[in-house]
Amino acid sequence: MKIVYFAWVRERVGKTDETVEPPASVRTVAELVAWLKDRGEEYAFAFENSAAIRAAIDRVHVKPDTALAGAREIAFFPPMTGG
Amino acid sequence: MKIVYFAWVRERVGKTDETVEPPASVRTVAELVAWLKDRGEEYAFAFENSAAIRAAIDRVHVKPDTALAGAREIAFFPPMTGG
Amino acid sequence: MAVIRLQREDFDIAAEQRALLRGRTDVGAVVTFTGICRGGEGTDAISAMTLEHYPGMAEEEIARHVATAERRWPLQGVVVVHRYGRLTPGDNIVLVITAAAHRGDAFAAAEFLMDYLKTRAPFWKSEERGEQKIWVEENAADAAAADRWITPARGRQAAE
Amino acid sequence: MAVIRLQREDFDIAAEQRALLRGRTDVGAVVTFTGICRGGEGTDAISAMTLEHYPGMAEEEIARHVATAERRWPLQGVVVVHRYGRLTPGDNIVLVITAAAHRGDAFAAAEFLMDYLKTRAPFWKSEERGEQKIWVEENAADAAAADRWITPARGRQAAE
Repeated sequence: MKIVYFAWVRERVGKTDETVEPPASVRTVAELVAWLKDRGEEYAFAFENSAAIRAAIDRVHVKPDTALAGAREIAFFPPMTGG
Repeated sequence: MKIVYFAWVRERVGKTDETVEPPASVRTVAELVAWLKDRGEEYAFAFENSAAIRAAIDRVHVKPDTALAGAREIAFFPPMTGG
Repeated sequence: MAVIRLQREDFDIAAEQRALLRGRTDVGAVVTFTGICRGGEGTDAISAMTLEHYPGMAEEEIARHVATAERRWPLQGVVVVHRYGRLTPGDNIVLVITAAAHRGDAFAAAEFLMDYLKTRAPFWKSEERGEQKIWVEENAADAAAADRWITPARGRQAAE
Repeated sequence: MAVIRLQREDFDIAAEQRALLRGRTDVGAVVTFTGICRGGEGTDAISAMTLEHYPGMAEEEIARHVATAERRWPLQGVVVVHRYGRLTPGDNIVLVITAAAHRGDAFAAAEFLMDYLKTRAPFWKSEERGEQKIWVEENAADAAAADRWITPARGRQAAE
Protein backbone atom coordinates (compact mmCIF):
# COMPACT_ATOMS: atom_id res chain seq x y z
CA MET A 1 0.00 0.00 0.00
CA LYS A 2 1.08 3.55 -0.69
CA ILE A 3 1.61 5.95 2.20
CA VAL A 4 1.87 9.72 1.75
CA TYR A 5 3.01 12.23 4.35
CA PHE A 6 2.39 15.96 4.66
CA ALA A 7 3.69 18.96 6.58
CA TRP A 8 5.81 18.16 9.65
CA VAL A 9 4.97 14.46 9.46
CA ARG A 10 6.60 14.49 6.01
CA GLU A 11 9.58 16.44 7.33
CA ARG A 12 10.09 14.07 10.27
CA VAL A 13 9.73 10.88 8.23
CA GLY A 14 12.00 12.43 5.63
CA LYS A 15 9.99 11.41 2.58
CA THR A 16 6.84 12.47 0.75
CA ASP A 17 5.60 8.93 0.09
CA GLU A 18 6.56 5.29 0.08
CA THR A 19 5.10 1.86 -0.60
CA VAL A 20 5.01 -0.55 2.33
CA GLU A 21 3.90 -4.15 2.89
CA PRO A 22 2.77 -4.47 6.51
CA PRO A 23 1.96 -7.97 7.82
CA ALA A 24 -1.65 -9.18 7.75
CA SER A 25 -1.92 -8.55 11.50
CA VAL A 26 -1.93 -4.79 10.77
CA ARG A 27 -5.62 -4.19 10.18
CA THR A 28 -6.42 -0.63 11.27
CA VAL A 29 -4.97 2.84 10.89
CA ALA A 30 -3.82 2.80 14.53
CA GLU A 31 -2.11 -0.55 14.00
CA LEU A 32 -0.36 0.80 10.93
CA VAL A 33 0.92 3.75 12.96
CA ALA A 34 2.25 1.36 15.64
CA TRP A 35 3.94 -0.76 12.98
CA LEU A 36 5.50 2.29 11.31
CA LYS A 37 6.86 3.57 14.65
CA ASP A 38 8.99 0.43 14.91
CA ARG A 39 10.64 1.07 11.55
CA GLY A 40 13.13 3.64 12.81
CA GLU A 41 13.82 6.78 14.78
CA GLU A 42 12.39 9.09 12.15
CA TYR A 43 9.04 7.27 12.31
CA ALA A 44 9.07 7.14 16.10
CA PHE A 45 9.65 10.91 16.08
CA ALA A 46 6.94 11.61 13.48
CA PHE A 47 4.34 9.57 15.31
CA GLU A 48 5.46 10.21 18.91
CA ASN A 49 2.19 12.01 19.73
CA SER A 50 -0.49 10.00 17.98
CA ALA A 51 -3.20 12.46 19.14
CA ALA A 52 -1.59 15.05 16.85
CA ILE A 53 -1.77 12.79 13.77
CA ARG A 54 -4.65 12.81 11.30
CA ALA A 55 -5.19 10.16 8.64
CA ALA A 56 -7.02 9.74 5.36
CA ILE A 57 -7.72 6.62 3.35
CA ASP A 58 -8.13 7.15 -0.36
CA ARG A 59 -8.53 10.90 0.21
CA VAL A 60 -11.24 10.71 2.89
CA HIS A 61 -10.64 11.56 6.57
CA VAL A 62 -10.72 8.49 8.82
CA LYS A 63 -10.43 7.67 12.51
CA PRO A 64 -7.63 5.53 14.03
CA ASP A 65 -9.88 2.48 14.35
CA THR A 66 -10.80 2.48 10.66
CA ALA A 67 -9.96 -0.76 8.83
CA LEU A 68 -7.27 -0.65 6.16
CA ALA A 69 -8.96 -3.32 4.04
CA GLY A 70 -9.06 -2.25 0.40
CA ALA A 71 -7.09 0.94 0.97
CA ARG A 72 -4.91 2.08 -1.92
CA GLU A 73 -3.47 5.30 -0.48
CA ILE A 74 -3.10 6.16 3.18
CA ALA A 75 -2.11 9.66 4.23
CA PHE A 76 -0.74 10.92 7.53
CA PHE A 77 -0.58 14.60 8.44
CA PRO A 78 -0.97 17.06 11.32
CA PRO A 79 -4.26 18.86 12.09
CA MET A 80 -5.18 21.00 9.12
CA THR A 81 -4.54 24.75 9.10
CA GLY A 82 -5.93 25.94 5.79
CA GLY A 83 -8.40 28.62 4.94
CA MET B 1 -42.19 72.92 12.58
CA LYS B 2 -41.30 71.19 9.33
CA ILE B 3 -42.88 67.86 8.49
CA VAL B 4 -41.52 65.56 5.77
CA TYR B 5 -43.26 62.52 4.29
CA PHE B 6 -41.87 59.50 2.47
CA ALA B 7 -43.07 56.59 0.34
CA TRP B 8 -46.83 55.89 0.48
CA VAL B 9 -47.33 58.36 3.33
CA ARG B 10 -46.00 61.05 0.98
CA GLU B 11 -48.22 59.79 -1.84
CA ARG B 12 -51.35 59.79 0.32
CA VAL B 13 -50.72 63.19 1.90
CA GLY B 14 -49.88 64.49 -1.57
CA LYS B 15 -46.81 66.49 -0.62
CA THR B 16 -43.19 65.87 0.26
CA ASP B 17 -43.03 68.38 3.10
CA GLU B 18 -44.83 71.27 4.75
CA THR B 19 -44.51 73.63 7.67
CA VAL B 20 -47.24 73.47 10.31
CA GLU B 21 -48.05 75.30 13.54
CA PRO B 22 -49.94 72.88 15.80
CA PRO B 23 -51.39 74.24 19.05
CA ALA B 24 -49.40 73.97 22.28
CA SER B 25 -51.60 71.08 23.39
CA VAL B 26 -49.90 68.87 20.77
CA ARG B 27 -46.92 67.63 22.74
CA THR B 28 -46.01 64.17 21.39
CA VAL B 29 -45.57 62.44 18.06
CA ALA B 30 -48.86 60.55 18.57
CA GLU B 31 -50.66 63.81 19.36
CA LEU B 32 -49.26 65.36 16.20
CA VAL B 33 -50.55 62.40 14.16
CA ALA B 34 -54.02 62.81 15.72
CA TRP B 35 -53.96 66.54 14.96
CA LEU B 36 -52.85 65.96 11.34
CA LYS B 37 -55.62 63.38 10.77
CA ASP B 38 -58.18 66.13 11.41
CA ARG B 39 -56.73 68.34 8.68
CA GLY B 40 -58.39 66.53 5.78
CA GLU B 41 -59.20 63.29 3.99
CA GLU B 42 -55.71 62.86 2.58
CA TYR B 43 -54.24 62.96 6.11
CA ALA B 44 -56.92 60.66 7.50
CA PHE B 45 -56.06 58.20 4.71
CA ALA B 46 -52.30 58.46 5.19
CA PHE B 47 -52.52 57.92 8.95
CA GLU B 48 -55.51 55.55 9.05
CA ASN B 49 -53.39 52.70 10.43
CA SER B 50 -51.10 54.34 12.95
CA ALA B 51 -49.36 51.02 13.67
CA ALA B 52 -47.98 51.17 10.09
CA ILE B 53 -46.47 54.63 10.56
CA ARG B 54 -42.90 55.26 11.66
CA ALA B 55 -41.56 58.62 12.76
CA ALA B 56 -38.25 60.41 13.13
CA ILE B 57 -37.40 63.65 14.89
CA ASP B 58 -34.41 65.48 13.52
CA ARG B 59 -33.36 62.36 11.61
CA VAL B 60 -33.50 59.93 14.54
CA HIS B 61 -36.14 57.19 14.89
CA VAL B 62 -38.62 57.92 17.69
CA LYS B 63 -41.61 56.26 19.33
CA PRO B 64 -45.14 57.71 19.31
CA ASP B 65 -44.88 58.93 22.90
CA THR B 66 -41.73 60.96 22.21
CA ALA B 67 -42.07 64.67 23.04
CA LEU B 68 -41.94 67.16 20.18
CA ALA B 69 -40.25 69.86 22.29
CA GLY B 70 -37.32 71.35 20.38
CA ALA B 71 -37.99 69.37 17.19
CA ARG B 72 -37.03 71.09 13.95
CA GLU B 73 -37.93 68.38 11.43
CA ILE B 74 -40.43 65.57 11.94
CA ALA B 75 -40.67 62.76 9.41
CA PHE B 76 -43.45 60.23 8.83
CA PHE B 77 -42.99 57.12 6.71
CA PRO B 78 -43.93 53.43 6.44
CA PRO B 79 -41.75 50.62 7.83
CA MET B 80 -38.43 50.69 6.05
CA THR B 81 -37.62 48.27 3.24
CA GLY B 82 -34.06 49.08 2.26
CA GLY B 83 -31.00 46.87 1.97
CA MET C 1 -12.61 55.39 9.00
CA ALA C 2 -15.82 53.92 7.66
CA VAL C 3 -16.92 54.71 4.11
CA ILE C 4 -20.66 55.42 3.82
CA ARG C 5 -22.11 56.50 0.50
CA LEU C 6 -25.56 56.81 -1.04
CA GLN C 7 -25.54 57.03 -4.80
CA ARG C 8 -27.52 56.44 -7.97
CA GLU C 9 -24.56 54.86 -9.75
CA ASP C 10 -23.43 51.27 -9.49
CA PHE C 11 -20.51 50.36 -7.23
CA ASP C 12 -17.32 48.41 -7.88
CA ILE C 13 -16.77 45.77 -5.20
CA ALA C 14 -13.15 45.09 -6.11
CA ALA C 15 -12.25 48.79 -6.09
CA GLU C 16 -13.92 49.31 -2.71
CA GLN C 17 -12.16 46.29 -1.25
CA ARG C 18 -8.80 47.37 -2.69
CA ALA C 19 -9.19 50.85 -1.20
CA LEU C 20 -10.03 49.35 2.19
CA LEU C 21 -6.94 47.14 2.18
CA ARG C 22 -4.41 49.47 0.58
CA GLY C 23 -1.07 49.39 2.38
CA ARG C 24 -2.30 47.17 5.22
CA THR C 25 -1.01 43.77 6.32
CA ASP C 26 -3.06 43.42 9.52
CA VAL C 27 -6.35 42.41 7.89
CA GLY C 28 -7.01 38.67 7.87
CA ALA C 29 -10.64 38.52 6.80
CA VAL C 30 -12.85 40.55 4.48
CA VAL C 31 -16.55 39.84 4.08
CA THR C 32 -18.55 41.53 1.34
CA PHE C 33 -22.30 41.42 0.98
CA THR C 34 -23.96 42.45 -2.27
CA GLY C 35 -27.72 42.85 -2.37
CA ILE C 36 -29.15 42.51 -5.87
CA CYS C 37 -32.52 43.36 -7.45
CA ARG C 38 -34.31 40.08 -8.17
CA GLY C 39 -36.58 39.72 -11.16
CA GLY C 40 -39.07 37.39 -9.53
CA GLU C 41 -41.11 34.82 -11.45
CA GLY C 42 -44.65 34.39 -12.67
CA THR C 43 -47.05 36.60 -10.72
CA ASP C 44 -44.10 37.88 -8.68
CA ALA C 45 -42.20 39.07 -11.76
CA ILE C 46 -41.08 42.67 -11.56
CA SER C 47 -39.76 44.86 -14.36
CA ALA C 48 -38.08 47.43 -12.13
CA MET C 49 -37.76 48.70 -8.57
CA THR C 50 -37.39 52.24 -7.28
CA LEU C 51 -35.63 53.04 -4.03
CA GLU C 52 -36.69 56.20 -2.24
CA HIS C 53 -34.65 57.42 0.70
CA TYR C 54 -34.58 60.16 3.33
CA PRO C 55 -31.51 62.21 2.42
CA GLY C 56 -29.48 63.17 5.43
CA MET C 57 -31.13 60.74 7.79
CA ALA C 58 -30.12 57.71 5.70
CA GLU C 59 -26.42 58.54 5.98
CA GLU C 60 -26.74 59.38 9.67
CA GLU C 61 -28.71 56.25 10.50
CA ILE C 62 -26.22 54.03 8.67
CA ALA C 63 -23.36 55.83 10.46
CA ARG C 64 -25.01 55.08 13.81
CA HIS C 65 -25.21 51.38 13.00
CA VAL C 66 -21.65 51.32 11.71
CA ALA C 67 -20.53 52.95 14.98
CA THR C 68 -22.46 50.31 16.92
CA ALA C 69 -20.79 47.55 14.88
CA GLU C 70 -17.37 49.11 15.48
CA ARG C 71 -17.99 49.14 19.23
CA ARG C 72 -19.23 45.57 19.19
CA TRP C 73 -16.57 43.89 17.04
CA PRO C 74 -12.87 44.73 16.52
CA LEU C 75 -13.22 45.94 12.93
CA GLN C 76 -10.43 47.30 10.79
CA GLY C 77 -12.66 48.82 8.14
CA VAL C 78 -16.27 49.14 7.04
CA VAL C 79 -17.80 50.17 3.71
CA VAL C 80 -21.52 50.70 3.14
CA VAL C 81 -22.75 51.82 -0.28
CA HIS C 82 -26.51 52.00 -0.84
CA ARG C 83 -28.02 52.91 -4.18
CA TYR C 84 -31.27 54.80 -4.72
CA GLY C 85 -33.39 55.53 -7.78
CA ARG C 86 -34.73 53.12 -10.38
CA LEU C 87 -33.07 49.71 -10.70
CA THR C 88 -33.83 46.75 -12.92
CA PRO C 89 -33.46 43.03 -12.16
CA GLY C 90 -29.83 42.03 -11.84
CA ASP C 91 -28.76 45.51 -10.70
CA ASN C 92 -26.79 45.90 -7.49
CA ILE C 93 -28.66 47.57 -4.60
CA VAL C 94 -26.38 47.58 -1.60
CA LEU C 95 -22.78 46.74 -0.70
CA VAL C 96 -21.43 46.09 2.78
CA ILE C 97 -17.76 45.28 3.37
CA THR C 98 -16.25 44.48 6.75
CA ALA C 99 -12.58 43.85 7.47
CA ALA C 100 -11.13 42.30 10.63
CA ALA C 101 -8.17 40.27 11.81
CA HIS C 102 -10.45 37.26 12.32
CA ARG C 103 -13.29 36.00 10.18
CA GLY C 104 -15.92 35.61 12.90
CA ASP C 105 -15.90 39.34 13.59
CA ALA C 106 -16.10 40.25 9.89
CA PHE C 107 -19.01 37.85 9.28
CA ALA C 108 -20.97 38.94 12.35
CA ALA C 109 -20.56 42.65 11.65
CA ALA C 110 -21.57 42.30 7.98
CA GLU C 111 -24.69 40.35 8.88
CA PHE C 112 -25.56 42.79 11.69
CA LEU C 113 -25.23 45.75 9.33
CA MET C 114 -27.39 44.13 6.66
CA ASP C 115 -30.09 43.18 9.16
CA TYR C 116 -30.21 46.79 10.35
CA LEU C 117 -30.09 48.32 6.88
CA LYS C 118 -33.13 46.24 5.98
CA THR C 119 -35.26 47.45 8.88
CA ARG C 120 -33.81 50.72 10.21
CA ALA C 121 -32.23 52.63 7.34
CA PRO C 122 -34.81 55.02 5.83
CA PHE C 123 -35.20 53.46 2.38
CA TRP C 124 -38.44 52.36 0.75
CA LYS C 125 -38.75 50.08 -2.25
CA SER C 126 -41.55 50.14 -4.76
CA GLU C 127 -41.78 47.52 -7.47
CA GLU C 128 -43.14 47.78 -11.00
CA ARG C 129 -45.36 44.79 -11.73
CA GLY C 130 -46.93 45.20 -15.12
CA GLU C 131 -48.66 48.58 -15.07
CA GLN C 132 -48.71 48.71 -11.29
CA LYS C 133 -46.28 50.32 -8.91
CA ILE C 134 -46.45 48.55 -5.54
CA TRP C 135 -44.77 49.54 -2.30
CA VAL C 136 -42.85 46.64 -0.80
CA GLU C 137 -44.21 45.67 2.60
CA GLU C 138 -42.14 45.16 5.69
CA ASN C 139 -40.75 41.66 5.81
CA ALA C 140 -41.44 39.85 9.10
CA ALA C 141 -38.29 37.76 8.67
CA ASP C 142 -36.22 40.92 8.28
CA ALA C 143 -37.71 42.43 11.43
CA ALA C 144 -36.95 39.22 13.34
CA ALA C 145 -33.40 39.15 11.95
CA ALA C 146 -32.74 42.68 13.22
CA ASP C 147 -34.23 41.82 16.61
CA ARG C 148 -31.59 39.11 17.08
CA TRP C 149 -28.97 41.77 17.75
CA ILE C 150 -30.84 43.82 20.30
CA THR C 151 -28.90 44.70 23.42
CA PRO C 152 -30.07 46.90 26.31
CA ALA C 153 -31.72 50.14 25.19
CA ARG C 154 -29.45 52.82 23.82
CA GLY C 155 -31.92 55.72 24.10
CA ARG C 156 -33.58 57.32 21.11
CA GLN C 157 -31.73 55.21 18.54
CA ALA C 158 -33.31 52.10 20.02
CA ALA C 159 -36.82 53.45 19.54
CA GLU C 160 -39.53 51.94 17.33
CA MET D 1 -22.47 24.13 -10.63
CA ALA D 2 -19.95 24.99 -7.96
CA VAL D 3 -16.53 26.32 -8.95
CA ILE D 4 -13.68 24.80 -6.93
CA ARG D 5 -10.09 25.67 -7.78
CA LEU D 6 -6.70 25.32 -6.15
CA GLN D 7 -4.05 27.55 -7.63
CA ARG D 8 -0.75 29.32 -6.99
CA GLU D 9 -1.95 32.51 -8.66
CA ASP D 10 -4.03 35.25 -7.09
CA PHE D 11 -7.77 35.40 -7.73
CA ASP D 12 -10.03 38.23 -8.92
CA ILE D 13 -13.08 38.58 -6.67
CA ALA D 14 -15.02 40.80 -9.05
CA ALA D 15 -14.43 38.49 -12.02
CA GLU D 16 -15.50 35.44 -10.01
CA GLN D 17 -18.65 37.19 -8.79
CA ARG D 18 -19.46 38.43 -12.31
CA ALA D 19 -19.11 34.92 -13.73
CA LEU D 20 -21.39 33.56 -11.00
CA LEU D 21 -24.12 36.12 -11.73
CA ARG D 22 -23.89 36.32 -15.50
CA GLY D 23 -27.30 36.32 -17.13
CA ARG D 24 -29.18 35.67 -13.89
CA THR D 25 -31.88 37.76 -12.22
CA ASP D 26 -32.87 35.33 -9.46
CA VAL D 27 -29.95 36.01 -7.13
CA GLY D 28 -30.72 38.45 -4.32
CA ALA D 29 -27.67 38.04 -2.10
CA VAL D 30 -23.99 37.37 -2.68
CA VAL D 31 -21.54 36.94 0.17
CA THR D 32 -17.81 36.83 -0.48
CA PHE D 33 -15.17 35.93 2.05
CA THR D 34 -11.52 36.72 1.40
CA GLY D 35 -8.88 35.30 3.70
CA ILE D 36 -5.65 37.29 3.66
CA CYS D 37 -2.10 36.61 4.89
CA ARG D 38 -1.49 38.78 7.95
CA GLY D 39 1.95 40.23 8.70
CA GLY D 40 1.68 40.02 12.48
CA GLU D 41 3.49 42.38 14.82
CA GLY D 42 6.50 42.32 17.12
CA THR D 43 7.41 38.76 18.06
CA ASP D 44 4.50 37.52 15.93
CA ALA D 45 5.80 39.23 12.78
CA ILE D 46 6.08 36.93 9.79
CA SER D 47 7.86 37.58 6.53
CA ALA D 48 6.04 34.91 4.52
CA MET D 49 3.80 31.87 4.76
CA THR D 50 3.83 28.67 2.72
CA LEU D 51 0.70 26.62 2.13
CA GLU D 52 1.19 22.92 1.49
CA HIS D 53 -1.78 20.86 0.35
CA TYR D 54 -2.76 17.29 -0.48
CA PRO D 55 -3.46 17.42 -4.23
CA GLY D 56 -6.56 15.48 -5.17
CA MET D 57 -7.88 15.16 -1.64
CA ALA D 58 -8.07 18.95 -1.16
CA GLU D 59 -10.40 19.37 -4.16
CA GLU D 60 -12.47 16.34 -3.15
CA GLU D 61 -12.78 17.39 0.49
CA ILE D 62 -13.84 20.92 -0.49
CA ALA D 63 -16.35 19.45 -2.95
CA ARG D 64 -17.84 17.31 -0.16
CA HIS D 65 -18.35 20.37 2.03
CA VAL D 66 -19.78 22.38 -0.85
CA ALA D 67 -22.24 19.54 -1.50
CA THR D 68 -23.18 19.55 2.19
CA ALA D 69 -23.75 23.32 2.06
CA GLU D 70 -25.88 22.93 -1.07
CA ARG D 71 -28.05 20.34 0.66
CA ARG D 72 -28.37 22.49 3.77
CA TRP D 73 -29.15 25.88 2.21
CA PRO D 74 -30.92 26.82 -1.05
CA LEU D 75 -27.83 28.11 -2.84
CA GLN D 76 -27.73 29.42 -6.39
CA GLY D 77 -23.97 29.29 -6.75
CA VAL D 78 -20.76 28.60 -4.85
CA VAL D 79 -17.15 29.48 -5.62
CA VAL D 80 -14.17 28.28 -3.59
CA VAL D 81 -10.65 29.25 -4.66
CA HIS D 82 -7.77 28.27 -2.38
CA ARG D 83 -4.18 29.26 -3.08
CA TYR D 84 -1.09 27.23 -2.22
CA GLY D 85 2.64 27.94 -2.30
CA ARG D 86 4.52 30.85 -0.76
CA LEU D 87 2.56 33.99 0.12
CA THR D 88 3.63 37.24 1.74
CA PRO D 89 1.66 39.51 4.11
CA GLY D 90 -1.25 41.18 2.35
CA ASP D 91 -1.59 38.35 -0.20
CA ASN D 92 -4.96 36.69 -0.67
CA ILE D 93 -5.20 33.09 0.58
CA VAL D 94 -8.75 31.91 0.06
CA LEU D 95 -11.98 33.09 -1.57
CA VAL D 96 -15.47 31.78 -0.86
CA ILE D 97 -18.51 33.15 -2.68
CA THR D 98 -22.08 32.07 -2.02
CA ALA D 99 -25.17 33.24 -3.90
CA ALA D 100 -28.78 32.81 -2.80
CA ALA D 101 -32.16 34.45 -3.14
CA HIS D 102 -32.00 35.53 0.52
CA ARG D 103 -29.09 36.85 2.51
CA GLY D 104 -29.38 34.55 5.54
CA ASP D 105 -28.67 31.49 3.40
CA ALA D 106 -25.71 33.11 1.66
CA PHE D 107 -24.17 34.26 4.96
CA ALA D 108 -24.66 30.92 6.72
CA ALA D 109 -23.25 28.88 3.84
CA ALA D 110 -20.18 31.11 3.46
CA GLU D 111 -19.40 30.92 7.17
CA PHE D 112 -20.00 27.16 7.22
CA LEU D 113 -17.61 26.65 4.29
CA MET D 114 -14.90 28.79 5.86
CA ASP D 115 -15.18 27.01 9.22
CA TYR D 116 -14.75 23.67 7.45
CA LEU D 117 -11.95 24.82 5.17
CA LYS D 118 -10.02 25.88 8.27
CA THR D 119 -10.23 22.52 9.99
CA ARG D 120 -11.04 19.84 7.40
CA ALA D 121 -9.48 20.80 4.09
CA PRO D 122 -5.99 19.25 3.81
CA PHE D 123 -3.86 22.39 3.83
CA TRP D 124 -0.98 23.17 6.19
CA LYS D 125 0.54 26.57 6.79
CA SER D 126 4.12 27.22 7.80
CA GLU D 127 5.29 30.71 8.67
CA GLU D 128 8.69 32.32 8.21
CA ARG D 129 9.65 34.17 11.38
CA GLY D 130 13.16 35.54 11.04
CA GLU D 131 15.34 32.55 10.10
CA GLN D 132 12.81 30.06 11.37
CA LYS D 133 10.10 28.20 9.51
CA ILE D 134 7.33 27.27 11.94
CA TRP D 135 4.33 25.05 11.28
CA VAL D 136 1.10 26.75 12.31
CA GLU D 137 -0.67 24.86 15.08
CA GLU D 138 -4.31 23.92 15.04
CA ASN D 139 -6.44 26.77 16.35
CA ALA D 140 -8.82 25.74 19.14
CA ALA D 141 -11.25 28.51 18.14
CA ASP D 142 -11.32 27.18 14.56
CA ALA D 143 -12.03 23.66 15.75
CA ALA D 144 -14.87 24.95 17.92
CA ALA D 145 -16.23 27.02 15.03
CA ALA D 146 -16.42 23.96 12.79
CA ASP D 147 -18.06 21.94 15.57
CA ARG D 148 -20.97 24.41 15.63
CA TRP D 149 -22.27 22.95 12.39
CA ILE D 150 -22.14 19.28 13.29
CA THR D 151 -25.25 17.30 12.50
CA PRO D 152 -25.74 13.54 13.01
CA ALA D 153 -22.83 11.45 11.74
CA ARG D 154 -22.48 11.14 7.99
CA GLY D 155 -20.15 8.12 8.01
CA ARG D 156 -16.51 8.41 7.04
CA GLN D 157 -16.67 12.09 6.18
CA ALA D 158 -17.63 12.85 9.76
CA ALA D 159 -14.55 11.13 11.15
CA GLU D 160 -11.75 12.75 13.14
